[in-house]
Amino acid sequence: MKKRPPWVGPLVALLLVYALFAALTPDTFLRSQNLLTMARQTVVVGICAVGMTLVIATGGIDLSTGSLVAFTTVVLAKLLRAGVPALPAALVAAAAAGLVGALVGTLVGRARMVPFVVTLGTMSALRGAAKGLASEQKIDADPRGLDALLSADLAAPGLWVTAALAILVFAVLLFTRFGRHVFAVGSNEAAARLCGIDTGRVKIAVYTLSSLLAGVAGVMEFATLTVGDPTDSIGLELEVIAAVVIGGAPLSGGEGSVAGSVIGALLITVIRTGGVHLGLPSWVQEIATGAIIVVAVAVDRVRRARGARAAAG
Amino acid sequence: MKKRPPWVGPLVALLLVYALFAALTPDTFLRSQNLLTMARQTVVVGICAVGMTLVIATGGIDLSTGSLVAFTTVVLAKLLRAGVPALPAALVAAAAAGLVGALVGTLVGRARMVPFVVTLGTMSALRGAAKGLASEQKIDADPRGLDALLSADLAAPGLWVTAALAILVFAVLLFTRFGRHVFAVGSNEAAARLCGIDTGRVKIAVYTLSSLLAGVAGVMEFATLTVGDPTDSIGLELEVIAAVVIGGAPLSGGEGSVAGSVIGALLITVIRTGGVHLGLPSWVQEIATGAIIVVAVAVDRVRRARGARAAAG
Amino acid sequence: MGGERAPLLEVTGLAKAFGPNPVLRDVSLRVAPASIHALLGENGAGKSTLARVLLGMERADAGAILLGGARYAPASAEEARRAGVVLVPQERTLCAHLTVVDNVVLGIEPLARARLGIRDRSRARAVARAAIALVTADPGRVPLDARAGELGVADQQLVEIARALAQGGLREDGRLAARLLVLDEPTSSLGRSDAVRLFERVRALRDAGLAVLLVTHFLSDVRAHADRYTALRDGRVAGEGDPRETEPAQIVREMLGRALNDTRASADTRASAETRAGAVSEAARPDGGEVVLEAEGVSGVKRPKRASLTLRRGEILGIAGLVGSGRTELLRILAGLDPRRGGTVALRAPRGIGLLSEDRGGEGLMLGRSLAENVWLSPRAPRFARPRSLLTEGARWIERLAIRAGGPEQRVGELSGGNQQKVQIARLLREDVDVLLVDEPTRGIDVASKAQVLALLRELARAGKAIVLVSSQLDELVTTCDRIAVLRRGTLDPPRPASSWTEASLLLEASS
Amino acid sequence: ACSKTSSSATTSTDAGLGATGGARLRIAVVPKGTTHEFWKSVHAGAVKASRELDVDVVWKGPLREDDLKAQVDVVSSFVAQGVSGIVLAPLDATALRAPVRAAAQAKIPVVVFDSDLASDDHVSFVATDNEAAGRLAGEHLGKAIGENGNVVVLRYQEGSASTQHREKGFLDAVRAMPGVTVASENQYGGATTESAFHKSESLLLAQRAAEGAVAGVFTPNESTTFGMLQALRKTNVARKVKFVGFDASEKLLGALREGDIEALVVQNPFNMGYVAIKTMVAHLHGEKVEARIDTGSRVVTRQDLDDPAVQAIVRPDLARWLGE
Ligand SMILES: Nc1ncnc2c1ncn2[C@@H]1O[C@H](COP(=O)(O)OP(=O)(O)OP(=O)(O)O)[C@@H](O)[C@H]1O
Ligand SMILES: Nc1ncnc2c1ncn2[C@@H]1O[C@H](COP(=O)(O)OP(=O)(O)OP(=O)(O)O)[C@@H](O)[C@H]1O
Ligand SMILES: [Mg+2]
Ligand SMILES: [Mg+2]
Repeated sequence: MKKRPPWVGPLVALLLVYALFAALTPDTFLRSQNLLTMARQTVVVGICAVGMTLVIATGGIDLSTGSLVAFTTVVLAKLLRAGVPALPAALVAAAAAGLVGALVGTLVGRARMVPFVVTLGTMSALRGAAKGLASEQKIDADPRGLDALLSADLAAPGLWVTAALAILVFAVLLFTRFGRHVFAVGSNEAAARLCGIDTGRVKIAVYTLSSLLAGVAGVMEFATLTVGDPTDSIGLELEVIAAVVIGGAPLSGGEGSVAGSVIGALLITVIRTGGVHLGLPSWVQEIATGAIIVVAVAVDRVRRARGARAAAG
Repeated sequence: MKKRPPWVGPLVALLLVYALFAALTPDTFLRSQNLLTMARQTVVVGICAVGMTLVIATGGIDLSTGSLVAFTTVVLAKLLRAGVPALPAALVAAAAAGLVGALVGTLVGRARMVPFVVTLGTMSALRGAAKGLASEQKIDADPRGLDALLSADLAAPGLWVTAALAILVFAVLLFTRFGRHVFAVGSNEAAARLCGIDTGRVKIAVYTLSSLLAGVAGVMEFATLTVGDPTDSIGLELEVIAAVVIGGAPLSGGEGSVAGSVIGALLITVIRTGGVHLGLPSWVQEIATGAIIVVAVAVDRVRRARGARAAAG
Repeated sequence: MGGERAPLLEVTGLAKAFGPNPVLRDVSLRVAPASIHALLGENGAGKSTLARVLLGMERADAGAILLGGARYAPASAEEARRAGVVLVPQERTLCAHLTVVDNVVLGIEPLARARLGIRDRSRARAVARAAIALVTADPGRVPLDARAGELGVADQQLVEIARALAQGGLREDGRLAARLLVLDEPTSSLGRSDAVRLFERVRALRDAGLAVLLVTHFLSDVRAHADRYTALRDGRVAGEGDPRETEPAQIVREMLGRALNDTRASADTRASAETRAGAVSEAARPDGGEVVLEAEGVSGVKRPKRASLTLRRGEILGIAGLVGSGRTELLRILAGLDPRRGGTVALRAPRGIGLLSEDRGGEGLMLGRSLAENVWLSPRAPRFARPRSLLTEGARWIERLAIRAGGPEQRVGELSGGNQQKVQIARLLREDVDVLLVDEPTRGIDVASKAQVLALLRELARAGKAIVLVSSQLDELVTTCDRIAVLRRGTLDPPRPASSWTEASLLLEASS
Repeated sequence: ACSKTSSSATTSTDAGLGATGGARLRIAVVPKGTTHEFWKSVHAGAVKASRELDVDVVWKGPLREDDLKAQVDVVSSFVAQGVSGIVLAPLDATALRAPVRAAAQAKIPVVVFDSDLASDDHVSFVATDNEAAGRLAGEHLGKAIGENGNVVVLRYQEGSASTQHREKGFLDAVRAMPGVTVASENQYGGATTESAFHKSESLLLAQRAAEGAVAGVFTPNESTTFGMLQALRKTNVARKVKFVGFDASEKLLGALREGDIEALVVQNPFNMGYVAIKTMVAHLHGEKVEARIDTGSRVVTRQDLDDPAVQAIVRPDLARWLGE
């Protein structure tokens, strides 16, 4: 009984929505420039969604993503202003984010606290820390070439880094023991523990990894903004979680696919960009976005249910 | 095997935090005026948290609360401008919110869609609808006495409405068959269905009720601001969910108490107000808020774990 | 006698398939009123599926059902209940967060003020107490105000049966308003005395006019209590008759399509003198294998109170005890899963220790993941795992344990109860640990598989593993173990050779 | 081929519909937000200019007034679409640099308005001098409280440059008065009215405004002003505390008339929108434009509220231009 991968549904939705906008505004929407722009606009949500896939696969959730991205841009800007060269500064900033993730993971994995609460607290605390660190201002810093990360062409290294990270995590989930353990923890934590898996360690690793990815996303965000902005990315976490859920992962854990999450992130970007190209008022776009999210997932549900029955028949 | 109610932990946390701020700024924090202000500031989150308790008890989640509140303020302002008297206008506005809830409930309960996705879509769509309805502006309307709902004294009807609603829902959960079914659905939906419970109907009722409560909260919000503001209450849902989770309800469903949620809402207000009274910079307040949320829940966890062991021994 | 009367339930030509796999092909069945009708068959034969169709939880693809002569095609459990059909499902379905009382009266809550929907708590309590009193000799054992999730598996099973009785319209005089009670392996996790009590009740209900469809793997129970049986094989009816007039070997042949070649495997049909002798002679292997596990004065949070044991390579140590005596908790402490209050545990096993859980849905398996993944799951697995190799491994175990599954990719949650149990066993075997703690390993598996699993355990012991076996099937302990110790209210007596025990003496010792 | 669904009010193309590329100019205006009255006026001014000059104006801002990333995305999308020119009110002085540079590289000129951009790539900067406006507020409040007593500032939001300039101008002005003490200046009202209201309420209590410990209050934008106004009323200290706010909306003007607000500093957003489009079109027609154009600000009190010059600023005829 070969199963269709979970990301097929979202992919179909993505293609349909894309085709819709392409048909409505062919002269602007189909430009290669627009494709590139959409790709660049998906980078931050996409990278975060890859990390969030891990978290949600363990049955957790991370509400601190937006704050973490903002925090990273501030740390990075501070480092650049202090004269640290671009690459080490970016690495240190991402590592700082990873460190926060390790702390969150320890609270979730060892102290067995609820991820929602821990990351809700972290969300607020990190936002405050970012503002404090930035003296409540945007921090202007010479990007020292980091802005080329997301240059406006296909050679933009940021795009390739994103793709590489997604493929890496995809492979880790699919081909390594750790990947199996991630799903095991989310599917039935008691069973995982019974099998001798150190579920706490798995969670620490997952939150560290996903925060590290949020850190990388923060570097990308800085590459776009070229300032460290403590008020950046408010609400980003919901968008990221939406991407993962649209990509087919249930919040109850035990499932999820990197491919699906990336497709979910792309779908959100396409809807948003398409709205701009159509010249729809913002409020119409918001209504459309909401409707499309619900319909996309509903269609996927129906399709899957029918698939199960058809496969059954 | 009598168990301590789940809201004892949050209550202790609330009292501790309250005592802390009272000790630090006795001359302003302890005034009755401040108590009243804090009570008024808790009204909106509190009413929403009462409804969210139902939703979370069924294992669901509602991300549309903030948008729904904003939507209600807009509808109410429009009605008032159209010359509808205060009471009918308020009732119709709340009922409109309830109607949205019935729709959400139908998608969740009948079409068996994931609450996170449905309400995420609703959140966006309702925000757009509110903006469209309000022509992307704040709608100024003569409150026609609605502003007295949250007047600055103990007689403020809004406070008593809130208390009455909380007690009502508390009683419904505790004493009625419907209340049992809510917890049964959240605890084990298959079991509930096996026992002949129409789980879909329970969910429809729960989302309708909670959205109706969000509608009432929207009326209160209008009473405070006296404008219909489509950009109002962004992110309110997270605060509401936080209140419920701090109040002892796990997001996995099957548990939750109205008392705990209200205490959770109060805790958030106290932390926030206390920070201002201390004159802490905003960013320090945010860090403190995050830390206190984590610590409050952590302490409760440790206490409960110890309690469980003691009860077992 | 039963066959002559108009049947209460008449199933004709029922078919049901999941995906490409037909589960029920052409099932016809008549259940007479006021009778106990046993439904038998191998794991995965389709028994539970049939039960679920009767309850409206699955829709049949073809066929017709008549209940009391009228067409019957329920769309939900609620509809079935209104027609007078109730079910005790095979897998546990309780609301873990609700109290025992709330679980028993779920969906039929007595109301004090009907119009306001306000519950009548004292009446609910009375209903629950009465229902539980019907199913256990020791009703005090199940605290009415405890949350269902805190109960042991056996007590949960009792609550579930009580719930079905209550929902079937239990009346003051102990009679049921329901017409058909479907019991899917009700005794698989019950101790002997509870099972006896349950069957007493079921017979009384039968005599009061209720029809009972009983799914079970215990042929002895079928012979002792059932009026008729139907054997399913591969979704078809393979035989039926009066169990008292049919040879057990004949029934087994109908179920399996072949004879059971290993006689010891009919452990269930009460160990005969010869098989006992066989087991003992097998156990008479060179004694004094190296000690791998030594526990001294172990106590847990609640149970056990005091347990000491020494386990050597090459032996199977049986632990007998009544339900609630703390056997499961002892195993969990030995495995390091539960906190130890006192005592010492010394493990000298380079390859470690593994536990087979009695609660396969709760903590034994990842129901949402594939069979292959479940079998493969281990911290000692190789660091890299190609999906292909996982599947090969899964396929190997499907063959080795004759697991009935669509393939290694199938979700474990879609397997029949007995096949899930086999997946759990496969996982433990694959891990290849030195010390195996097995808790109720034969729960819910069919006669042939039971024989196979017990034979496997003996084989493993011969190969140098050390095994602790907990089972509520005393005959299993007597035929399989080398030594048996009895756990009584949390205190473990020193073990004695299995040859010095009989089922009767074990039962006497455990309940003394 | 372009089946444009031109819909109502605020967004989308104004003036002649269905222009597909070609000769007609299509100018994108990107405000910081869309809901505040302020941006409505800017929009109206822009529409007025577009009608006079016969060009299309596409109006689109980020969904929230503090969403920097969204604004960057909007600008990038316009660049990708290839509009004739972009008129932008950057949410940040540096963050919008990259998209503006991308626009310049794509030969799309950019006029910056309202808040400055640290860049050489834009054609002109059309705005109020915020620091001067803040000073105006400070001087007026100082006079109103007799240059004596405690003053409270509720800031708008961390990292918002234009309001920070106003706050700075205000603080510079009042700190120069020896009798005035700044009692609190480290609290932020946040992006929405209700967060500003809650903050204001607590702040007034904490500073004991009810006992007369606060002489004056300043808020640097519309949402904080409105939130503070409601809080002053609710705590019964309106009028007792002299309150100088910023920006104008119907509610604020009403409160000014009633006396709950001492004075409002208003910019001329209508003019800003008008001048910005004019400047852009002039540039597109190859004319030379000024690098910095001030659109002015002034203090409005109850006395000069009915002055036609003031009315033209605070109540531009939105209906006429936005078709509401
Ligand atoms: N939801 C499902 N999807 C796919 N296959 C299923 C599903 N439910 C049951 N099956 C398959 O149907 C077959 C019959 O299952 P069923 O549970 O009826 O067996 P059973 O006779 O009760 O066995 P056991 O004695 O082990 O309980 C099994 O092979 C099982 O894998
Ligand atoms: N989490 C818990 N909280 C409270 N009581 C518990 C809990 N787990 C088990 N118990 C109780 O502890 C006692 C011992 O349970 P245990 O499961 O070890 O018994 P057992 O001998 O293995 O019997 P069983 O056949 O039920 O498995 C039982 O009375 C059970 O109800
Ligand atoms: Mg079965
Ligand atoms: Mg047990």
